[in-house]
Amino acid sequence: MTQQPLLTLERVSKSFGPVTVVSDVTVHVHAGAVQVLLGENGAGKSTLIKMMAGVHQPDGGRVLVDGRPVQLPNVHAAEQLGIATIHQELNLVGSLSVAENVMMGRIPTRFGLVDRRELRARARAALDLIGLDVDVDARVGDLGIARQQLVEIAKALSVDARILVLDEPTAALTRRETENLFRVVAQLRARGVGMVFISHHLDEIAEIGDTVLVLRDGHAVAEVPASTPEDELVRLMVGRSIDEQYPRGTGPVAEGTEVLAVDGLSSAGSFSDISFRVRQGEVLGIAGLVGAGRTELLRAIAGADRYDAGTVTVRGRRLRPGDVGAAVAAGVGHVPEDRKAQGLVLDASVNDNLGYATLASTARMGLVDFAGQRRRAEQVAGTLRIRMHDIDQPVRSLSGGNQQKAVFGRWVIAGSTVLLLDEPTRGVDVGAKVEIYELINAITAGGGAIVMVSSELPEVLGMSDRVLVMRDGRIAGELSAAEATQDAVMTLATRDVAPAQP
Amino acid sequence: ATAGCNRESSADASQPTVVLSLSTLNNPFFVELRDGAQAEADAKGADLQVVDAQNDSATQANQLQTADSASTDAVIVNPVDSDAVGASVTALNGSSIPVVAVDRTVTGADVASFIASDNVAGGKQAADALAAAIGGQGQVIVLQGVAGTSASRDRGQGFAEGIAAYPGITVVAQQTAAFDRATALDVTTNLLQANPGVVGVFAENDEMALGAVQALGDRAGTDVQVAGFDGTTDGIAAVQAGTMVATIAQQPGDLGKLAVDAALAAIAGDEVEATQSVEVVTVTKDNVADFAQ
Amino acid sequence: MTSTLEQAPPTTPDRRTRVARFLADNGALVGLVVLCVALFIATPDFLTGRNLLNIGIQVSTVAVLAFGVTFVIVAGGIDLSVGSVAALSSMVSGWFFASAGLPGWLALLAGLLTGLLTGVVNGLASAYGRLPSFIATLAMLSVARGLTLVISDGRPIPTSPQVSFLGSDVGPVPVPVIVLVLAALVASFVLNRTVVGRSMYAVGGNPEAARLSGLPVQRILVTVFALSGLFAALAGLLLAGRLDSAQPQAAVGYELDAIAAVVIGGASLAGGVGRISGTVIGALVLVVIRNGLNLLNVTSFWQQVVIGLVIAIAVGFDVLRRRTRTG
Amino acid sequence: MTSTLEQAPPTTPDRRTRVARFLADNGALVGLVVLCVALFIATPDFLTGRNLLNIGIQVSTVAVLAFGVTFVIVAGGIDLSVGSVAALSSMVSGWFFASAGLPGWLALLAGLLTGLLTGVVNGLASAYGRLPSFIATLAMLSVARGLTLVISDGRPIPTSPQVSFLGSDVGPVPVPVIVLVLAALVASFVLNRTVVGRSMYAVGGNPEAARLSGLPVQRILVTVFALSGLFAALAGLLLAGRLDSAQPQAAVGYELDAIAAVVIGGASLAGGVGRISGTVIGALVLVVIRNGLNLLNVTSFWQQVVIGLVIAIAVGFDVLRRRTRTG
Ligand SMILES: Nc1ncnc2c1ncn2[C@@H]1O[C@H](COP(=O)(O)OP(=O)(O)OP(=O)(O)O)[C@@H](O)[C@H]1O
Ligand SMILES: Nc1ncnc2c1ncn2[C@@H]1O[C@H](COP(=O)(O)OP(=O)(O)OP(=O)(O)O)[C@@H](O)[C@H]1O
Ligand SMILES: O[C@@H]1[C@H](O)[C@H](O)CO[C@H]1O
Ligand SMILES: [Mg+2]
Ligand SMILES: [Mg+2]
Repeated sequence: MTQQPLLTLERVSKSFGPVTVVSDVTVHVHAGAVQVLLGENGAGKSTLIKMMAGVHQPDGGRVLVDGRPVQLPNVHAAEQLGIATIHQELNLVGSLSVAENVMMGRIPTRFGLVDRRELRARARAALDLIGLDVDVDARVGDLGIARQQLVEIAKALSVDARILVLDEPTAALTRRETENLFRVVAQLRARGVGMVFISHHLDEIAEIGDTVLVLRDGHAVAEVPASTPEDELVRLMVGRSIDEQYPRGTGPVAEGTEVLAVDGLSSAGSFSDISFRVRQGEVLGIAGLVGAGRTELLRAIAGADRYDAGTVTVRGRRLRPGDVGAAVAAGVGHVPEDRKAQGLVLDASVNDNLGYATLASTARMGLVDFAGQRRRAEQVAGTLRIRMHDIDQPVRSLSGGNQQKAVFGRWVIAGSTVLLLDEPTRGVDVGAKVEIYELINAITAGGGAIVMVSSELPEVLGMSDRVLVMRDGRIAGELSAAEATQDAVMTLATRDVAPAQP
Repeated sequence: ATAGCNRESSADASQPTVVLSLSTLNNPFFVELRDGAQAEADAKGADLQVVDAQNDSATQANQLQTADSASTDAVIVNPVDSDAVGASVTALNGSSIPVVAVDRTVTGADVASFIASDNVAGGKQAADALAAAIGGQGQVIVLQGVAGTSASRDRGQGFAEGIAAYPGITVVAQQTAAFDRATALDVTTNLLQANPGVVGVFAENDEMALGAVQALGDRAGTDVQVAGFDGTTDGIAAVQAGTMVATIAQQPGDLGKLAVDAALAAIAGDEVEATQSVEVVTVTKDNVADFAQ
Repeated sequence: MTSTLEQAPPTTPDRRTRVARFLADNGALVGLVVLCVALFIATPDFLTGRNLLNIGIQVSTVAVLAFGVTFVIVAGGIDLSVGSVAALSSMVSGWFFASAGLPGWLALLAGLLTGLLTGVVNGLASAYGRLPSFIATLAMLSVARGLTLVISDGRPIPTSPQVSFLGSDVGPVPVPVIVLVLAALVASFVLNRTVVGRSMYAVGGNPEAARLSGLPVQRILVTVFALSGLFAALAGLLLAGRLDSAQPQAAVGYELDAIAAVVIGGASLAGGVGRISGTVIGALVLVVIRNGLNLLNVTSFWQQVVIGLVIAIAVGFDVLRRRTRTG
Repeated sequence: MTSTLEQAPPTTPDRRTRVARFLADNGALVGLVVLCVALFIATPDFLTGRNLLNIGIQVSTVAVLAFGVTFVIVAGGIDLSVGSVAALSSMVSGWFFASAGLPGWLALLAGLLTGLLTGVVNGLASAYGRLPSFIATLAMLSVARGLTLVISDGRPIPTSPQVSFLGSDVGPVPVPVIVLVLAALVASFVLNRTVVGRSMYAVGGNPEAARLSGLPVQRILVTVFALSGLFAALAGLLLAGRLDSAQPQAAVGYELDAIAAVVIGGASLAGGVGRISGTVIGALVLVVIRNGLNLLNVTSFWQQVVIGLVIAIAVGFDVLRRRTRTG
């Protein structure tokens, strides 16, 4: 790669107030190549790409396009130079249609008016590219987060970009959608598009990356080929090696008592006739394709949504449908799939966010236990290695992975013994994932029970004692830890069974 | 004025400062009252400071309180509400600042003089004028002022008492139009749907009467007679044009002028009449020429 | 405001007919229909052609004001200044005609320009000055009213024949009704068919996403407030036309009516949601109640009680309908 | 309202002193101080002990009203009914004393209960009835005013000695000022120290996240509106005490002042942000301008223009300060 890079960030730095988050980093993006950025949560990856996208302006250093220094004062300026970005957080307008979201900022017009036919056609084409089959007139707010992520991807792909920046696009996707995306990436590479790719799934790096820039604490620590072994990448990234990615040790207590019982749970349009039991010490994984109804099921159990039929019982006590408070009181903790919309109060502090589930239970005579809260929050932030400079900083200013850890931490503080985890490690780096898995182990060792929905199949397989596979809102099958292999799960997940709804 | 702190007034020391606190200026009636007061103050070499309570008793209390702490020699008050203003005037009494009430009285405190027209009497006069115009027969509607204001209460009461003397007349509807022309237009239009046989309208001020005239269109002054209250410029013009049959003319300019005179006399320590009533005149086609400018 | 709580639960829009969709999008319609049927039963005077035209006239001012406010609310802001701007615009128009001697149609134009200008100022203050729109337009509410009083010295000013025409009839049809219909078509066209209109939904629904998609958020906001000012001016001229004069206290407090019409019509103060058809219905709800209560001669004290209850019930129908539909 | 756009950029609060933090959290304070200094230079009457006490009295009603509204706005809602509820509460209290012959202190209690009750109704309608709080409280604005007129038959009612005491002085200190200070302490305590107070921030910041964390969102909302009603009642009684009578038209339009005080004080109508100290400053800004303009004898028409400009500038200081600080 001796040719001139399409885009260079040359020795850029960025600080927020007194905190320097990127310091003296140089990145090159070459035509027809995928530059991977790797680093722990909060290492500065997103900050770096936001300087390419015109969201942030570097405090020091330069941005070069085709070798010429450029200013990117806003997103529009970056777009003009052919830079398209898929940001880590979803940026969609729930009240607008899929088509309008895909084409936002580039709505086709005729005689100055919105050309709806063209709008739909172009959106359709972009969706087809990544194989998303939804009505282009549907409201984006009605889609699940995985489909929203695909809409977000289609949005960037529909730009005829020379440089495409992808910040954790696969975090919310299952293997199938990821493969679709990689197919498109390969096509774009062949057409000479330069790409930047961020992911915490190390296996994906070798699959589509060319070179990897490793960041640690805002500094570039190494630039290595994407073929570098995963162990080595991990070592570069976290400064130590990780012995075991999935440290699930002992299984459930053999005759452990039943902690959670779900019987005949149905909710029209989402899932139907779901029954299962989870025992003390057990991790039950739920696998399935996007749209299989896993999220809805978990929400119903947690009391977040009402359901039409069936019962949820925790330690022999039936939970009132649609009552989160009752579920929390029974020891249930729920990590929702969309941390931004459902998990966090973004403008509140990390401390506050960690404490919401325990606000009332730790209070004395209705007064908040501030000292205790801070103590608990600092402790769990330490355990989960939440990277921040102040526990009172707004959670909005944390990196994506660290925000995810904050949602998880809330239930750790609450001492929940039945954890309903919906994509619990989305966007979390490999090191911190292990911390979360260790916590899962600790909870089960203490007699708790876990239900884990994850689109990351290795995680489901590596951490579950038993796997339920859902398809079209029904349980398509159950696999023991021994039976559960990638193939077995995929077979069940895609086998044609009668759909839940006519 | 008992503030005791500093007494250097910004104005010329020889020029007495009089605060005029009006219930509102969003109404031509009070604008004319202010103009009368201003002209008189200018003529007599007084510094007149006009404040507008925007029809809110509490705002008026605030403003009177502020006047009390400033370099004020006398206060003319046009109460938003006669009862509500009492406490503030008591405080002014305590500071020995003379107070003159204009248009509406002050209850529960001392005033050097009260200058007003009698709203209850005016209401009765309106009833007589309207009854005469419709020959003592038929259905009438009443447009009420802002609910809860003393002007609305008193005129309504006077009109009710007056109209009771005409057994041939029935009041078929009473609705508030908030002393406002646009509201009166809509309310009258609506009332006419329910009461097509109406032959007379009494509006508790001219603004509403003009709204009613607008609603009636051609029927104003022919099929339906409208009587108003205030004698504002527009009201007088409507009487002249025949669209309104009568307006009970207060003479707001005179009210303002007399109030300033009374305030200046009180400052000078002269004798002031405790109550001075300004003529309330029924203006009809017959005498409108005397009022038109 | 409590965005998620107060927003419509997501609808499932597949294969619904147009009629069903219209109904779903215009929740308060059911409330309006119930209200009308009740009034029809209660009084024969309600459903007469004449009275319906009256309602059309009476709704025109608040509806036109509310169209402008719809843009602002869709874009996630609020405009408290529309009542004052309406008054100021008609007063400026009146002044140019009566005192400056401008030809009537130029005076009318001056009125519209006044509204546009105040709107642009609101927009600049909130988009570039970063004032919350509540504050920027509250300030304008006060400033515009003050200027109206200063210009008029607190007295009504007669209007030009062109403005008075806005209050007259063409054959059997009142001009305000014609203006209302045209304004609704234009507003709805802007909101649905133009790029800037669609962008308003994006800016209100998710300003961050709008910005990251490269939409010129600030320019859109200025446009939004400018449109609001323009519609406010039109409403003010309509009102002046009906009264044959520009009143210094015209349209005091109308901002609350206008915002209420938009919200009753299904828009969310959190932004991103709202339609002109809904706003028309919202304005009708407000006007029909008042008309009906006048017809029924409910005493003025009780009227206020009833108006409040009817507003709550009308919107309640919408909430109920949505809840049963989505389970 | 355009949440992200109109919100403060996140602050970086490390190792700032308490004073600096207070300043940062109370942006409009700079505006207020500038305003006071300007008035001090412009007129000797401004900075007299007597006038400062007057300002204290004058600010009491709107500040106490605004405390209640602060809860609602922090929790992401809005309360338009506070002015009417203040009037209704004082009227009910007056009626129980004058017409029903209840002992004065019981009548006072009845007034407070009235406010609490109307607040609970607002809360139920918005939390369980799912009405947008704008609509629920707009309906209450109308209903409460109507009931006030019905009860009073449009006439003022004299108040009990206990209520009149609220308008008197204790030694040199006016009772409204004492009540104001106590109310501020209580409100601030509730908002900062209690579970329900802290929960309000969560509910306003992200109701869905609050709900999924197990917070009883609906009960919190009812509490929020109940508190707003209670503070409105207190404000109404203060007002009645100052006027020695319950007025049927008391506090008309005060809702806008109260909301403005809260927003000038730095709260966001999008919810999740706001503090009592900010609200006090916001209320002071409003009252000090009016007081100052009266002292300066600015003509009443121009006053409105100036008031609008000063509000915009006071909040503008805050915006400017935040922008320069975060670069
Ligand atoms: N607006 C901001 N204010 C203060 N700190 C910020 C802000 N934005 C980012 N940071 C901090 O900058 C650091 C880098 O964040 P960044 O989002 O770039 O991390 P990342 O490498 O993308 O992490 P992740 O893998 O979790 O997405 C984090 O510690 C974060 O808290
Ligand atoms: N093609 C489709 N179009 C519309 N709705 C669909 C489609 N496929 C599935 N659904 C519905 O979507 C819902 C699934 O919700 P959701 O997407 O949250 O499930 P999930 O298994 O958790 O997947 P995700 O990975 O997206 O969270 C079900 O109600 C299902 O009926
Ligand atoms: O006397 C005045 C005028 O009639 C005005 O129209 C309303 O308020 C009254 O007090
Ligand atoms: Mg990131
Ligand atoms: Mg899911």
